[in-house]
Amino acid sequence: MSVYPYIVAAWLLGAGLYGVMSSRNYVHLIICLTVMQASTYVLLLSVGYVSHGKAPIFADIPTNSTVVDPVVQALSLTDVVVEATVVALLLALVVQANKRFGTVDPNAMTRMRG
Amino acid sequence: MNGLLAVLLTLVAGVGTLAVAIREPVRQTIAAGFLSLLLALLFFALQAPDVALSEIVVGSLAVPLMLLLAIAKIREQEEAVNRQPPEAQQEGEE
Amino acid sequence: MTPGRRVVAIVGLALLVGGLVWGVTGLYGFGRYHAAYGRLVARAAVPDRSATNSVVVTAFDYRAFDTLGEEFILFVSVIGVLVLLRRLRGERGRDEATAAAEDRRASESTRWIGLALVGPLVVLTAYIVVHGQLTPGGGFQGGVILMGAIAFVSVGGESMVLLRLRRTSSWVEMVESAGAAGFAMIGFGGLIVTGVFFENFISKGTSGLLTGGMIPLANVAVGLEVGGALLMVIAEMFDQRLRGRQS
Amino acid sequence: MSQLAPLAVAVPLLGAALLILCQRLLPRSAPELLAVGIALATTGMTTLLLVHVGHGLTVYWFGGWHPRQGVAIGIDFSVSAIGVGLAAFVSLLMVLALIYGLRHLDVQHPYYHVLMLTFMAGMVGFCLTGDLFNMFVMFEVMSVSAVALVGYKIGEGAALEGGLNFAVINTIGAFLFLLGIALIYAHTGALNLAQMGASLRHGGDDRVVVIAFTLIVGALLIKAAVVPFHFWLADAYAVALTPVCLLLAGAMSELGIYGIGQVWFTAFQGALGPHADVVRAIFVGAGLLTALWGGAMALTEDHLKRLLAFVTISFVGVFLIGMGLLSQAGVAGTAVYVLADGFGKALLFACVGIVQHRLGKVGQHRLHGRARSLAATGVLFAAGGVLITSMPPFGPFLGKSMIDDAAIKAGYGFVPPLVALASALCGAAVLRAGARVFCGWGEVSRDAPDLADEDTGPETRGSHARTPATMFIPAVLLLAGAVATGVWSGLPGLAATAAHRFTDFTGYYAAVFGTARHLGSVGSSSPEWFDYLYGAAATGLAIVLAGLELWGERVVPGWRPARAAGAAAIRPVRSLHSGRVGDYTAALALGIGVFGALLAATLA
Repeated sequence: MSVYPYIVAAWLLGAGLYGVMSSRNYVHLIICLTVMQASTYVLLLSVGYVSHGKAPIFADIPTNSTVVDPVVQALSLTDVVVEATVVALLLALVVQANKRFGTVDPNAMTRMRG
Repeated sequence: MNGLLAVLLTLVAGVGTLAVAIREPVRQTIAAGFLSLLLALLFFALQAPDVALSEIVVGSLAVPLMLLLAIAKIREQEEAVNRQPPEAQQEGEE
Repeated sequence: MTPGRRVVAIVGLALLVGGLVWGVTGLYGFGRYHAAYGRLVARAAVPDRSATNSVVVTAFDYRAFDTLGEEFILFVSVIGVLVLLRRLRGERGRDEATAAAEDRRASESTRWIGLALVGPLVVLTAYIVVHGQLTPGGGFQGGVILMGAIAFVSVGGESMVLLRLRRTSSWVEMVESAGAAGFAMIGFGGLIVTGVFFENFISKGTSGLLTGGMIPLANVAVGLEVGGALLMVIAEMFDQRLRGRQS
Repeated sequence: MSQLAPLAVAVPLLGAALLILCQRLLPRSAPELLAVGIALATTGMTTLLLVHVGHGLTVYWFGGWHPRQGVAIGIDFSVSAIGVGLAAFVSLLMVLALIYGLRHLDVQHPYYHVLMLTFMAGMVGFCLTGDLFNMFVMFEVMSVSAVALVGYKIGEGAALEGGLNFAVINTIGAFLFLLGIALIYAHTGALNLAQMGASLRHGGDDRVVVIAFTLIVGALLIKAAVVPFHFWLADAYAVALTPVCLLLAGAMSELGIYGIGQVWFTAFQGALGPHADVVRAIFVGAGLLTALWGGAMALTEDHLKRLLAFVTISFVGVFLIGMGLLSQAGVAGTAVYVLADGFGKALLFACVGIVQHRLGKVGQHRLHGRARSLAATGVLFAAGGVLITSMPPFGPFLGKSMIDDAAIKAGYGFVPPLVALASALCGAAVLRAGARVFCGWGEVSRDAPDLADEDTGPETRGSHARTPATMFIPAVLLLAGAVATGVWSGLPGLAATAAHRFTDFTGYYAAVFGTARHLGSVGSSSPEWFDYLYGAAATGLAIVLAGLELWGERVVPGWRPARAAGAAAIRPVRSLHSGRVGDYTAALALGIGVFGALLAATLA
């Protein structure tokens, strides 16, 4: 039970990856990527968790209290920004591809093959 | 690990799977927004309020907004395509 | 998918996820965290910077250079979206008459509701941004909320605000790039004043709003950058939606 | 002097933001001139740093956050000669690419230049940083810029597809990188590479370490485009603007290889050192597969840019062999080879860009004999083709012979002939293409054109009647660079010393955590007689193969069925390049999974 959060992270990665592999719609594929990204948040924050720890914000708690890891939280903040940028860029490409090909099916976009 | 965390983690895994399993873009966007909300709750429970706030605003606000606008655009395009034959449509064989 | 490809997909997925599960089960149990780096940072933030939010101190001071990179990831992605959605020759733009008609369609009441919401949201944003070093929040969250405020007003008031915004997008672009440049300038400020890039060169204070030295300044820069960036992306997407309509 | 380290990244970033901020105030031609100026300044800064670093290691702590009690609290740049040398090479290529791109379409507004500057800043930062998470951030700055640059020609369907495949696969790579960082941070409590390495030295070979290594190296292998993670590269490099191709092919793939060396020698060497044999075998095996796969694909490719993309993949395989030998000699050879070969590949792309500028096409069958008037470009192209076969005594030969010697020393005697074969395949593909396009020799290519050529138009504005100097001179300079790396006799010794520093963890740790230690210079071996033999054989084989391809059917009885059999054998491999992102993702998962399983098996 003590590794349950890590398993959830692995599960989210697998689910998202499965979605990307089998996707027939680029919008769906992008959402699958955000599910994979959720896996990175869950893993980062759960490895930094301390049982009965408080948030590492010392506005209301004494400075010697047990707190969870602030570093992984700072890393996760960067990760959230990456999520927004990935979605924005991919959507821009998909909207253009749809204009061009009249479809958002990745399997129909195979001008380069072989 | 306490019960609240276990429940939230299970919910996140479940809704995450759902967001992959749903194939209809608009409903999927709603599922993804809901996933972000659950993630934010999980982050609060994991004592990460900063990340939780960011996740709420990005995951349930900015990203769904972008997705919905793009979906609307794609739908319009598809309607236009259905009305007139497209100039460069690719075949999706196999 | 052909059967062969499906086998590759399933075997690959099983190996990757299986390997990950095998790996994480070797990790310490949940809640037994003991990283030296994180502990040091959590202990040092308050004495070092008189600021109480050690996450923000980590992001904007100890690891400010990461955040510089992060701001530029966002900045570049906006430039990328502008490049990828740019109008090619021959693609018809939306004329002013249609735009005016769209504007008029926005009903008076939704407009007022929108405006009524903007005020409090801007105040909330400002609060979140400037208290970043003390309580949860900061430039990043504040910036997104500001974006959300403007975007939701526009959803309520049909396309009104976003269209205005699109027409004045060079302003948003300037705000956004000013945020990115500003954050980099804070790094240069450290270099010029103390001789070390990103050295916190402003008085750290003792308590209250003006603590953390450069951190509140950095929060404002990030707020401008993030709010401007997301607004640009949404406005650009919105513009795309309108562009197709009359063709 | 060490102040230059942060400036080499911060100046291009600030410049990029200011170009947007002041776009209304600047005259129209200002962005391109400013961009060239900033790239030149970065080249100058990194070169000065390279000279300053010498045999040592310059460490720069951002914000003045020096470590406390052996724990790194801030982010450091740990500038080694290998890293900053690569950074200097990247920024030099950027200068040439920006000059080369002055005539390209649609690049008059500042966005293109902003993207190029941030692209360069990301690459330079990646080369200099000593912090694992900062490596990830720089990796993303570089990827996000590159995605926008690859998809830049939004009017062409293939560019959008290439951009999408690139973006999806590299985003998955980024997630794997991040998961690896989370695991290794949990295990070692550090993000600083030196601190991580010290912790792992005592920590042993836990399975967490194995999986973290798999994920991080897997992400870098995706970036480097090693088989089976290479599919996106062929799609992306074939469609990018030519000046962007110069950088992608000349530098970006190599950064993935550099990253693998960096994380191995600083962080993971201590823990996984006892299993180095297994790691080495995996890298050498994957490298050989990549080298031969890329060569075979190049030989059956019609589209010139895609052909060069496969050549790039083939050489990434050789780089991986060199770095994957995990030895000082291997790193030294790889450094020289990356430098020389980077010039060579950029030169080839530059020549194709000139052909595209003049004739508006990039398919061999369409260009057959049409470039006869471009004699000077043809000579440059042929020179590039000969260079990449590693003909003695030029730069690529020097690098390859160093890698070969290192491989033989490590007990991989079968590597040199196979690498020579791969170089011959690539060289033959390039020479054959050159003969067809510039001389009209042989018959019109019958390889199925697999990238629809109809929407590949000219990328440049202005008159297409002559080759502008801004395109031709960079190409000449690239050739000069490739030749010079071979002629400069001091280079192998410098590379050997730099590689000694790069592979020495004790010295690295000491430099990062206070006490700098002076490392003496190391001698390097000069090429042996058999190296000349391999080099000459590869060049000869390339010329023979190209000749057979052009005239074999008429001259050599039995060539036609032999070639048909070869084409049939390669067809299943070609069909794997389906253009479908789902297939690519499946191959990616399988590749990472097998890599992890092989590593894990050695622990059990």
